[in-house]
Amino acid sequence: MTHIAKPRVFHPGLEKNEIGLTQRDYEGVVSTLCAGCGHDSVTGALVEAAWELALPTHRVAKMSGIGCSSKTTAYFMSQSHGFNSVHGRMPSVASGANAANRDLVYIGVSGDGDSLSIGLGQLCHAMRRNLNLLYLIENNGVYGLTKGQFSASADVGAKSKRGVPNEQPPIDPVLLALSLGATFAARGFSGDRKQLVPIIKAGIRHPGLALVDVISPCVTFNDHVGSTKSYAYTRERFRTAVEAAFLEPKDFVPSADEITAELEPGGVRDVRMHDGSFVRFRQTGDDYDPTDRDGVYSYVRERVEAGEVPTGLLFIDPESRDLHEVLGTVERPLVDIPFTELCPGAEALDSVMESYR
Amino acid sequence: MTHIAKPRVFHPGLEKNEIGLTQRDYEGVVSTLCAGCGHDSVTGALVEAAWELALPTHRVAKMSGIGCSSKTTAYFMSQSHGFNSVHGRMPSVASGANAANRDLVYIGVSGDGDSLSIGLGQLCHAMRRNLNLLYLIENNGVYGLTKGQFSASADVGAKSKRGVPNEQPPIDPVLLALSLGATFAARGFSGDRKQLVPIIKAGIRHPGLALVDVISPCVTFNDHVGSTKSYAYTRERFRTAVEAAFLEPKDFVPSADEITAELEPGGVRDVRMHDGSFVRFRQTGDDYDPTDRDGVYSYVRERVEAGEVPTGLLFIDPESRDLHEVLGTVERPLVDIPFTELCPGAEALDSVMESYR
Amino acid sequence: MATRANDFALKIGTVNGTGSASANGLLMQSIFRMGVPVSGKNVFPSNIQGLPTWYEIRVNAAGHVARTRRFDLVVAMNPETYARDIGELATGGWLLYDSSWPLARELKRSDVNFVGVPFAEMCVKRFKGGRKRILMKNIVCTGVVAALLGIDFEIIRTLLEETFGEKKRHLLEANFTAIDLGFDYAAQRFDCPLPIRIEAMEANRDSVLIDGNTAAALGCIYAGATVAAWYPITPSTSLIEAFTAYCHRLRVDEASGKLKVAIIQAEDELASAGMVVGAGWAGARAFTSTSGAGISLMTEFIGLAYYAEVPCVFFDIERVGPSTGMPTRTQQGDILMCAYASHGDTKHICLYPKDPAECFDFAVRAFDLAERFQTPVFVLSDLDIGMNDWVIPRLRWEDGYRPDRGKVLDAAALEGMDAFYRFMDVDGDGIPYRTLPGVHPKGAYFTRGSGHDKYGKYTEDEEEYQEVLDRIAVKIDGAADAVPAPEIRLHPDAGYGLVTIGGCDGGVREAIERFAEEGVHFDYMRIRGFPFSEEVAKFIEAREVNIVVEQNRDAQLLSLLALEAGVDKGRLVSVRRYGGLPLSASGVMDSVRELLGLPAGAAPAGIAEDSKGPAEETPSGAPDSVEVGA
Amino acid sequence: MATRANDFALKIGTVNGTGSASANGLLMQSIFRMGVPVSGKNVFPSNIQGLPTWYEIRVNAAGHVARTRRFDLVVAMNPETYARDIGELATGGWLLYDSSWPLARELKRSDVNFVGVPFAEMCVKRFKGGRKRILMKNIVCTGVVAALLGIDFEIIRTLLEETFGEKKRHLLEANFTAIDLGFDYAAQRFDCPLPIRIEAMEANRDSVLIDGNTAAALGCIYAGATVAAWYPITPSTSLIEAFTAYCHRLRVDEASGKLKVAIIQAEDELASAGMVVGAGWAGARAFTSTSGAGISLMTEFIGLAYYAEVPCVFFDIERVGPSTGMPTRTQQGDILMCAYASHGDTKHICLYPKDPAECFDFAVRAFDLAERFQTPVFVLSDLDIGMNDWVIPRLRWEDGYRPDRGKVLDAAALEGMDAFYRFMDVDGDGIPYRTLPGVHPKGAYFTRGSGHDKYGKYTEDEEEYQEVLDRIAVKIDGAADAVPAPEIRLHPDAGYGLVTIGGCDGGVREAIERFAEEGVHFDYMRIRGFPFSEEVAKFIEAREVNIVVEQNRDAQLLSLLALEAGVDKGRLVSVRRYGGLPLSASGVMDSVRELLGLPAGAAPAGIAEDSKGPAEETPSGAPDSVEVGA
Ligand SMILES: Cc1ncc(C[n+]2csc(CCOP(=O)(O)OP(=O)(O)O)c2C)c(N)n1
Ligand SMILES: Cc1ncc(C[n+]2csc(CCOP(=O)(O)OP(=O)(O)O)c2C)c(N)n1
Ligand code: SF4
Ligand code: SF4
Ligand SMILES: [Mg+2]
Ligand SMILES: [Mg+2]
Repeated sequence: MTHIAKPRVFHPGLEKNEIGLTQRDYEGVVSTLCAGCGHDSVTGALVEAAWELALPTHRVAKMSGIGCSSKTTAYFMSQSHGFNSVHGRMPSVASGANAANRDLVYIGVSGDGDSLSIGLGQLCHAMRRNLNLLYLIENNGVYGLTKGQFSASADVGAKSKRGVPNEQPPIDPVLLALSLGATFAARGFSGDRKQLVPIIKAGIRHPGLALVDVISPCVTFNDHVGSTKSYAYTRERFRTAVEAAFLEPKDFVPSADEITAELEPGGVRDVRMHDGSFVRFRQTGDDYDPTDRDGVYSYVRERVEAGEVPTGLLFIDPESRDLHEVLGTVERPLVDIPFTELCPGAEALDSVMESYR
Repeated sequence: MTHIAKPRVFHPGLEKNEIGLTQRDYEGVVSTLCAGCGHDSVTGALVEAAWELALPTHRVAKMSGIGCSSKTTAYFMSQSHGFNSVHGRMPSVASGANAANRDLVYIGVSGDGDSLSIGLGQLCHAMRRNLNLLYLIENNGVYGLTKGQFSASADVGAKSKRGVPNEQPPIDPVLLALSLGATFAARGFSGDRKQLVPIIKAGIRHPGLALVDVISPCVTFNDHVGSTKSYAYTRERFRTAVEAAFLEPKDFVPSADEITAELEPGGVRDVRMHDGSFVRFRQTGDDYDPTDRDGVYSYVRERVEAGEVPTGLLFIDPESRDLHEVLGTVERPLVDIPFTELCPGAEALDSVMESYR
Repeated sequence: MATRANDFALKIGTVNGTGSASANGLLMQSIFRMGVPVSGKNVFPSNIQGLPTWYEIRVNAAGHVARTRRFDLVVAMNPETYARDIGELATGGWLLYDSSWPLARELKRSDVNFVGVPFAEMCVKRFKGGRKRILMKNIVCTGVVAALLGIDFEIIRTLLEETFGEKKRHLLEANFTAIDLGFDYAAQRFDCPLPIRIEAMEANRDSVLIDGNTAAALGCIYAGATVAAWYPITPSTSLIEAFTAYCHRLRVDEASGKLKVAIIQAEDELASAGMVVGAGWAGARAFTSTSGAGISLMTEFIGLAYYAEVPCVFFDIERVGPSTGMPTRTQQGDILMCAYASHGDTKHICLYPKDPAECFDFAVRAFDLAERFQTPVFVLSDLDIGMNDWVIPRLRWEDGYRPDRGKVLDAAALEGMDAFYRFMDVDGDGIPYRTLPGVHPKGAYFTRGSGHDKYGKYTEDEEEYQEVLDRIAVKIDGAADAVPAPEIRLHPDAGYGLVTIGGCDGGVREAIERFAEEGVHFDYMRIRGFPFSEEVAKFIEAREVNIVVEQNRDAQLLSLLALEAGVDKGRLVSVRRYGGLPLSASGVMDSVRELLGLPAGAAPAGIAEDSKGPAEETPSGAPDSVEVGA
Repeated sequence: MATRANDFALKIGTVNGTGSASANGLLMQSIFRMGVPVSGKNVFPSNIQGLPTWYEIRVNAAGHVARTRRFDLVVAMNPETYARDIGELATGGWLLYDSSWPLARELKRSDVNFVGVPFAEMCVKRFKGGRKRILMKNIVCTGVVAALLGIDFEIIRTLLEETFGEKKRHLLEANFTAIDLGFDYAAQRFDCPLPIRIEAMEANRDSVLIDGNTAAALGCIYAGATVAAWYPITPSTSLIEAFTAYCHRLRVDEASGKLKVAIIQAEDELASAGMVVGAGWAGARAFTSTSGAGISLMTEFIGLAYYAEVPCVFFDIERVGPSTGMPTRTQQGDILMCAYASHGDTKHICLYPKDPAECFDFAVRAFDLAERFQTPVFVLSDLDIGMNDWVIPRLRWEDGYRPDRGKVLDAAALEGMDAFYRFMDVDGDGIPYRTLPGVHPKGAYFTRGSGHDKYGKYTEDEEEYQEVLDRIAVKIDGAADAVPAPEIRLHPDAGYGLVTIGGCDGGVREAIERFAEEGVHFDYMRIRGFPFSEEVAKFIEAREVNIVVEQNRDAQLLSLLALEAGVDKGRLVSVRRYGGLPLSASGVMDSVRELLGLPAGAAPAGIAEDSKGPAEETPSGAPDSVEVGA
């Protein structure tokens, strides 16, 4: 995480987004991760997605725990506040920040060790709370920063670099999310930015916790033969369950297929998000309903049992209600409410005191 | 948990088990729980099961966390060691004890707050580790000991005593167990000892973590109209997915229906346990395969969605391999290995030192 | 026995979960309404129903609130504890018991008066249904006690009306019946009132009867706290419950009917700590309320907040430790832990309220200090302060108050700067400037618990690292003059200093007064905040002997003073009471006598006390008679 | 410059993840094999690949192992840090750099010698493939250094053969080629060896070169530990890795090929703590290894183990705090936390090893103490001790050793008893008797972290509770004479005491020797265990001025001494170094000089040092020349 400011050479060619920012404006300090680390590609996808969504940089809060993956919040959007907290506890820190200021865009980046080992409890409860947060797990099956021990996402039979096989059943974040009632669950691959970017965009717009499990190989400790989280293995077993495109309200044109209730291959289905944007799902061959929680669960289980890596924006609940709706807090961010509106004043206290006489 | 020794009046009539003990010998100090608390019934079922299995009392270790439910380990088997540890951390304490002495029978009792709120991470990882432990969750949907706040198992829409509805999706320990690869998952009801006792017996004999979720109403804080964990509600929605009987090797007679691959209502299926005992499953109308993880998951989800409380010995993996098999530890309990067999001795150290020259 | 108005103690022994709590409250409040200084201590078990529980009421015209260890009137409603209850009766005192059944011979004591009332019988005759009979028995009893103590009957009736009102008419009726039943029974059979009695005063005209957790909750609301994250744990839970209840009354947005606060019941204490850290970082005034075990679990996060300089407030409502300890007993066992919580070099601002009034006041100050010094602030209350009802001056609010947000740069300020550096000591006070997320691109910085330099950049360089860590030390030391100053009371002829903290105030000050009556005088200092100010050191250095009274085994306050006040440890001697019950003046006096080798003086009339107490600190030879009230 | 054999320091600056580690090890070991006392410090980043990393080697015939702050030879292989590396070169020293590219003008220094070798070019010519070239560059460099320092070339070749052997023949060949390449290049172009050189000695005949974590792991195996639970965290991970590796070699059951140990990688530190508590309760010798943040998370469990009296061992391999701090830097910042970890009144036995030899020894003692006193025991090592290679006397084992299981009742003993009470002080030493589950029905008892009396029954009674808690205090105090006694070295003319702890030993003792050469003498005491024994107090009380040297900001050892040794705090003065690098003698001397107002004396010939160091403790005026070696 050493801070090496990038030379901000002026590129006349660099394209600007609606608010006049170039992708450069969404970048961070130079990465100190290993050359080829999957995490750096995810960082790239985040930069692209944020730029395409034209997010005002200072309205974004980057949250993370501890790990190589968690370090990456320093490698994008230097103009945004970032909080690299403690190991496995990003969900609670993000919950508190979100409770205080619901208007920021929260981007949480974590690792499989950070989220599924030490942080499992917090992840589960954050999903139940459904706070409005993009929750990215850069999943490499190992603890990278501590030199490659198996994490809770290591598959049965997966071999460590020293050749020792893992025998404990893995935790699949997507299945976990589905069984705990999460409202958005997706899986991507650091090697497929084309698929990942729209998922990230939809996740940012989703009014609730958007869990995105990204297979992000650790080239140093878990990219060997025998690994089930290597580039080669993932590419080979990679399967797109359903394709998803993110459409801004303005770009949205109801598709012809829309009427077809039947979702044959190539069939399209648009799911409207609370802010008017849409996610357009396109069938890839499997008859797939991304809003059917149990159907998705069975599908993912089947594919995984078949030794595949099912990916895509796998599940979305269009009815998602976030933390604040459940808490019944005011629309306005709590941090924006002036003190005078928070303090009931002397008179009120006086009447309260009456009940203690 | 105040210790009020029970008057041990001699009852000539009290039946003795194989090792000559009466049920009295399996009892504990007088319960200090509220009159009518479901937990006391579970205690009763435990006493009955332990007596029927003729467990040598001093070979049993009772593990628990903190809560009304966790207190109950004091209310049975006074002649067994008990460890009432800290809130939500029983799984790790039990893991350590089990690692040290694999030959004891480990009975863990916890609550929904203890296991699903603060202790969720430890529960999940203990299931993945599959240590040989009967893990009973006395599930009442609230934190009883701290006066009735909702726990993570409270259902959506369930009303608190003050009438406030819960809006967070609940954690169903059975679904959680299935999705994390647990090898034994069951659900009972403190109000149905007939069903519970065989489940407990099978759970004790199961070579791995046997998760038993017992709906155990809190009469003081969660037994009102509007509660979804009350006696009334549970009785009404109670559904037996499949019946299970536990058979000692000696009592086992292959059933006629055994051949019938098809499991029609009343159909029987025997699952052999590692120690030669059997669990005999009898269909109750649903075509139900207790060894099909995904099938059971879908079944439970369906029934729950339908507003029912599916119960029974829902899932068992006959191939279960416990913690020690995975760790590759010797058969003999580590605590029984004499020091001389543990200490490599001076010579060995000398040769080790050679590699540091 | 000579009448002793408004100066006695009574104790009620019942079974928990039988509704005795409300009956006890009724008694307390009626005495309070009569304008007489009163204090109540609830001694309850860590269980929900069926175990022995006690309620102690002390009436003292002089306003002494400390617990007493002997009682003039004992109401024994729980046969299981008869023996123990009768044992705590002062010579010449009265025992009120349920005479539906004869009292066992061996329980009789010749030096006290037994007053039997057939409560059970009376209730069975008068009420239907087991539950109702159990509940009403307590009210009947209250009626009897009211008669015996000469409590204004109208006040009781009014209180009942206020509680049940029109909506619960039927309940009201039942209660009236029960109260009358008891009152009349006593009025007819005994010559009421007893020598110990209540006589109306005007002492409470400007007071309220309230518990510390409620007062603290109100403080949080008035301080403008908008995020509360918590996990249930006795005895801190009622703080959040009160906060929640009052937010639903005082923090509702008229227009939308929605809440101007976020209260999150977390899955555990690690999460609630993380939430307040996150909320504090985002700019909200955030707090959590817990007890010892919770702080232990929050230890890692506390270190993060300290090093990343995030404002947040932790209420530690102490209970008896270690570990789960005795959840329903009081202690001051977290003093050292809170001062230094977490690994590495850390030191935290702590406030030590003595009663509900200070709970309210310190709650507000805690948020100001947390934001001003950008660090976690601890408010150490305890079960006695937090859960018991105290008579305190009515809480008032100064509408002129504005929160001290500390050095927070707003958009305008940032706009005008070329560059902002988060951890730079611009003003030389060790306090850097802070920005909040979402305010301005120039304010963006990266917060981390890993090594960073004054610019906020990651570093592994020893000097860059030290520069920041040393500044933080300067910053925290600077809080010494900002925390509440010690309360100091001097006596011209004082030979020694008595130093104490928090809820020990009542017992220690009463002891001082009573010693004064024996001609022995003490100067008094009550520590109210940490880091310690100059005054603390001055007081101690000025006296050869400073007796430090506290409620823990290891003399934690004394240790903290020895370490941080820069005073000679030799001047500090320790008195500890840590059995879990609130401190009593006689307990303090026993120990102080022993320490200073003072003669066991006769207790002033009217205070029924004995010298029984924790073995290791009691002059074993002290004859039992000595302190028994005349 | 006069030759200076076996008394100099060199530093190698490279990029991590380039295989430099093995090259550095090769150099270290070859010097060690030449029988010359040597010490190495790995200064690496908290990152896996691509950042600057350094390896410092000190050769010192007299056996001084402390870190030096100036170097006679700097091998600068990382352009990114050239400036800094050159800056640390002592006057008259040598800079070895890669001359494939010209060295920037501004980097030149007139007072040092620049030695350029075109490493990159040479490797490109000789080797194929980027990765290979990068790896081999380090070996070529080692060859050059070997030549410059006159290292026995045969030894290097043997070492390479030992590492690669027949199986990795091809690698061996490559390494041979690379080594020769460098060696010959230097031999031909420079007049080797330089004045600073290695000359064979016999100092290491009975020594080994090993790190503290490995030694501690071996100690655990020899102590008979059978359960280890852990969660990865730098710098503690290698302890468990070594334990695992050696268990697979020394703890395998011949018959079954299975392990006589259970090593569990837990999901986090709360779990690993819970596991060792559970295992200790069940009767195993169990331990966990972690670093500061882990202890913070274990705080609640530590309190349970203390109060429920469960034996267990915690290794805290300290790193720089607070919070995540600097994970790859060393510090002694957890002294206070470990002594008092958890809420309520708690106090823990702590051991403070100074080097790998004591890591081995203390690991064994820790288990004996834990079982004898039935309580958690902490072994506080640190990153420098744990992860760096130290030359220590070969570890030996006394086969007569038998574990001290403490007061454990077996079946026979229980059979003969009428009743067993877990928490009774039978022998008056505060240590109760213990039983293990599964042994005998009579041994059954209920373990709890909630209030209990001496019989093990649940209680909320103040006296029953206190009786147990007070006994535990007696028990722990009793450990003062059982923990390792302080190491004390007296000098007849000593005017002051120097007190220190753990890894500070080397730096402080070297400072003492060097002061002695200036005619200033000190008595030395190194604390090795807590609670403190009588000796500790005696030493301090016997001296007006005791300078306490430690590696943390808040003088934690001094604080613990002031609180627990029963000494007058006025006799203790503090010297702290906490930037994260191992302590250097000159650092200590700077501060001591400043404290005592001693003149800046000329450093004895041969030790290249400067007086640069943490600002706040350095006499700013000290001329740079003063300490530069002649
Ligand atoms: C409380 C605590 N325990 C352990 C560590 C050490 N640690 C740092 S990162 C890490 C694991 C990171 O794994 P993962 O989250 O998968 O991230 P990756 O490096 O693989 O991207 C661990 C165990 C820590 N920093 N804090
Ligand atoms: C660390 C910690 N936090 C909080 C508590 C307070 N506490 C005791 S029991 C309990 C919840 C118990 O709920 P559950 O496990 O459902 O048991 P139940 O009483 O409902 O049977 C809590 C929060 C505690 N003892 N320790
Ligand atoms: S160690 Fe693995 S996860 Fe970490 S930066 Fe390197 S490749 Fe990425
Ligand atoms: S409070 Fe509820 S859970 Fe606890 S004992 Fe009473 S009924 Fe049972
Ligand atoms: Mg990972
Ligand atoms: Mg519960």
